[in-house]
Amino acid sequence: MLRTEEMLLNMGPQHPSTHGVLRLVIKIDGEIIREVDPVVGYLHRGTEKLAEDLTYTQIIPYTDRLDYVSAMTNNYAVVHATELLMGLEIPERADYLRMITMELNRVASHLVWVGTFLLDLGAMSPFLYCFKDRETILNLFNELCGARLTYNYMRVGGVKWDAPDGWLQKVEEFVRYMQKELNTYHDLISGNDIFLQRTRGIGVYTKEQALSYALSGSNLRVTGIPWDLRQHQSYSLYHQFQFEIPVGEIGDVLDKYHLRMQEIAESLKIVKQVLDVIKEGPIMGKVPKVLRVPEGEVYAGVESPRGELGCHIVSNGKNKPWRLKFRRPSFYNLQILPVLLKGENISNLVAILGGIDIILGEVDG
Amino acid sequence: MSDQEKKQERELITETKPANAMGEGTVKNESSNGEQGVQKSDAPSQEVTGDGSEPVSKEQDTQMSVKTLSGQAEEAVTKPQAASVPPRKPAATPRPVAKKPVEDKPLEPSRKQPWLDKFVVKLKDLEGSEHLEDAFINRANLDLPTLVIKGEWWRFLALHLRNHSDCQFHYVQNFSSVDYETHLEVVVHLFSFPHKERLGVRIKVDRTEAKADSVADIWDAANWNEREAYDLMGITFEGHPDLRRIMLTDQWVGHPLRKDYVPYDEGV
Amino acid sequence: MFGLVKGLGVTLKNMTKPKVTYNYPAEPIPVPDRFRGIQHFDAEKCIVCNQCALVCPTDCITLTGKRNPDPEKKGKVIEVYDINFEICILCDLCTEVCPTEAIVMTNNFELATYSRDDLFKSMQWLHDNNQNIRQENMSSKPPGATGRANK
Amino acid sequence: MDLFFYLGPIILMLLLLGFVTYAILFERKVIGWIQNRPGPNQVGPWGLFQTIADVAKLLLKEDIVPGKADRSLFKLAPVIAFVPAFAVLAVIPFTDSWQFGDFAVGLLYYIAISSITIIGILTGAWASNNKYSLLGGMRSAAQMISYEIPLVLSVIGIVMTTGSLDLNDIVLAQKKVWFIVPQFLAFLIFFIASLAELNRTPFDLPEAESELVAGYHVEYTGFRFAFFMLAEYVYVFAMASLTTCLFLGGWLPLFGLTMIPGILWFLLKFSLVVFSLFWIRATMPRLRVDQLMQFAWKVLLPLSLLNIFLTAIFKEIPVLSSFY
Repeated sequence: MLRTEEMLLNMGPQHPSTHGVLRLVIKIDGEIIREVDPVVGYLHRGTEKLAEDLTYTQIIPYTDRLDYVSAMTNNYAVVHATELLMGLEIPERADYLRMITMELNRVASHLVWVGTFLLDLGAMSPFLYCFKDRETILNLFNELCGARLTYNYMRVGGVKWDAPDGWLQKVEEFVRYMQKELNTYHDLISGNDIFLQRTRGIGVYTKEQALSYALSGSNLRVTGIPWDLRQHQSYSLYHQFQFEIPVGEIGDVLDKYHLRMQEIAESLKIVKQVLDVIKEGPIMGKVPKVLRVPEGEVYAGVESPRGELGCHIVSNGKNKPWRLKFRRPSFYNLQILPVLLKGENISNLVAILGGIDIILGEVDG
Repeated sequence: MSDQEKKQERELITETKPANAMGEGTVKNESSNGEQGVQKSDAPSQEVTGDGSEPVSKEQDTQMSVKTLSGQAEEAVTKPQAASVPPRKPAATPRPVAKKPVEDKPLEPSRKQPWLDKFVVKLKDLEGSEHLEDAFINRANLDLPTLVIKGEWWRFLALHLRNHSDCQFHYVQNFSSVDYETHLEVVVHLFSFPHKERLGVRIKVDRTEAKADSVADIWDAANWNEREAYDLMGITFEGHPDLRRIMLTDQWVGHPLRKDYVPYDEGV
Repeated sequence: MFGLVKGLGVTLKNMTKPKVTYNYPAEPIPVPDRFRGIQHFDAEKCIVCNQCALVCPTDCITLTGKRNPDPEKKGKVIEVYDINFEICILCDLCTEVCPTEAIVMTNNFELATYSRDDLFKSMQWLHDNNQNIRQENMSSKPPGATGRANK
Repeated sequence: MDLFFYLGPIILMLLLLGFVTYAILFERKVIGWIQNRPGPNQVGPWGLFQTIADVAKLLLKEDIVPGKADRSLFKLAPVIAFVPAFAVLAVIPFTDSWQFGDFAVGLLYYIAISSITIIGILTGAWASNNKYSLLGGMRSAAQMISYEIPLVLSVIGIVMTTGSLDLNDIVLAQKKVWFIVPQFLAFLIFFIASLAELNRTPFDLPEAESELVAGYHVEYTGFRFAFFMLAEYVYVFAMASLTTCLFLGGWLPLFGLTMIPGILWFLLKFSLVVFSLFWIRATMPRLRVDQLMQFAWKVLLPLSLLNIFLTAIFKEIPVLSSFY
């Protein structure tokens, strides 16, 4: 009998596939993982503490930096919670613009996911193709609000910029292009046997586990629970539009891939529908110059590409929040990782971790 | 989840829409919670101590939160408008009344009020039963039913909320903690998939000796969140399997989200 | 197996597609008008209302004013106006609140230097940064203003 | 003749360095084109000096030996990895006259010598005293030993047909038809197994940058790292040459176009093989360790045995026997 020994391997904080500065302390026996302890916090910037000293408008640029691949949704989460607390009326056009940007951002975010996930699995080109298409979205955002990543686009009561001339047409062109382009992705990735082999049947968890770990977004839907805040807590004007909530069957990483691809398609569908009904109008509601939010407490969740992005605001009637807490979906979703990784090997670790889709800026707040 | 349940979920869509409209439409919300939390935290706790000594049968009436209602839970359900009482009244601190003149007409009772009243009654039937400090509807937050729980009962109630067939709050939507300067509060937003109900739970925690029971074994999601609350807010969760700092380094001094936090300076 | 061949087909087809990369820095990168670049500051327009410094989320703006040297005129004139680009996040809020458009965004974004000290930009430097000034500043009025019609 | 005997290898070495330089550039260019970008284009016209700049950088870098590493083995490993890669080139017939060691067991020599590389990799992985490199080394050893078997077995069909292990004879036996046609199954197996032997995508598990950071050479820098890279690309060169000789008819012209010199034909076919290596690298994700091993033992090995079996049968069938 050969004497074997478990060894401790520090994966990260600098590692190509931990998507940032996540550190996984893994105990491995050969390549088989016995125990995982995720160490987070390397990117902790204390956004919640900073927010206590910032006015509601000033918080918005900080939210850009939480989940930096879908900053629009972050903008919206804090703006939405503030508006709820203030009881503000949002002009229709502003809401539509918000929805267009959020859905485009979801597409962009999922594209990043598909790309980096395939990169984790060792395929290079899909990554570049995804970024190429994402680039179009970023350029659209750049035209709209002057930045490619940190948009700072939404304001309490509306949005900062109206769509520039011809912007909506460009969005429509992109939607049409992207709907076709999705087939290319399926040709390239979905049928690839190696990809299927790598992702099929790994990282499976039950509905009960998913609920207990409070997973959200695709990570919850993949278990077959059709839970989407866009429909079920119906913020913004999502109830006006038709879209499906794709759910998974088995709940493995392959399901997550298909689910997110479908979500891209659904998001494009929403954008298309919004483009059909969007009308001229004001983009800012009646908002006092100095935002004083009435005393109270509010928790509002929105469906970010990664799951339920919530914002818990406690206000004491001043122009700054007394306490602001983000429910950061990546943080919740990452918690299940040690359970999923027990007994897997290192290659699967990369695939499973990639499947969860974390953004370290969001995990660490 | 069965198909039937899925359907129920779909139904929820229609259910929540009006709520959304209301949340934005009505000009808010007395939001006694904030006030009570920030300024009036002493009062409830005093009354709480009174409650403990009351006979069990009377407890419901003497509970601070339901006191004004004095057993009107049923009434509130049957004739809310006729009473022309602000719906929050049952749970109210005096503040909403003070705000009343501002409003042209009294607010309609929240659609969640009947549900909450029933729910509270059921909770009170549990053994011990002095666990609730307050129960009200947070109108600003899309009529979120909110319970204020005494710290020592948190674990007991958490188990109940998680497991009892009437509750089944399997899902932690949010796990937050707030420093009200007079006391700390752990705020948990729960969601029940079978019943499609949201519930806000607030647990009061003493500030100097910040301790609360851990619920990490009840909801797995609470594990890291409790670590985060411990790290940043300095609440010790007793019974937590692995209570370490999560965001900051292990050598960090102090808990940054406390309002009186001053960065530790080695030179000083 | 067929899937693999299909994938190879996709990559082969992409070989002939046009290249999408920019030849930066050999060719300047085209940015839209709304692009948030380094601010341009016009001292004459400034009324020392301090709003930009107040709204700045990172406190990177330092400004002081002095009494107007012309005794007949009221108000203050700007004396010192610095932006620390080590911490400026180009969030656009300062230009949003400025009532006189004294501070506006430009489309310049190249800030790289060999020393951090160089990132501390003085009023003069900001004033001289007057190329590619953003045209569309008025639509960024503070909350409350109704939106510009979309033509 | 004597002069050639001594100078030849040096010339070959220089040619090889030239090949490696431009193979790397070519690879980056191809992958660039596939990914809608131009690839390296800053150093020199069309990026021609990119690799030279890279190599210069590597050579100028500090030579770091990790403190806890086994110093002598650490220094020895790149050499062990490189020498066999270069030595196998001796038997490759580039044309009918261009061959350094023409001996009767050329194929056997190639396969025997090439196996030594694994010792170099394993030594380097072990000596680095790094967990990632150790894992990479373990993977590498398992993989290269496993895939050697189907690789060799797939060639047996050809050996049976030609009745010789001499690569010259094998090339000449393809005058009528290239072995890729009658031995297509063997070609597939050989190609896949050679991908695995070369540690190239989709079998690049030993390096697997997204899992093991850089695998066995994670601790190597500068000059020694360059040696590993060199060994890798020399192997690409050798393997592509071998594939050309075994299945694509070596220097033999196509369609009787004999006015084009044999060396050009060889280069053409050889480039085709190299291109497909790069092409596959740009497309495929990476296999998993257990799948990799299963694939070798459960798919490739039975298939290659089947191939031998079929070849033996076809040899006896009158119509087909002319091909076998």
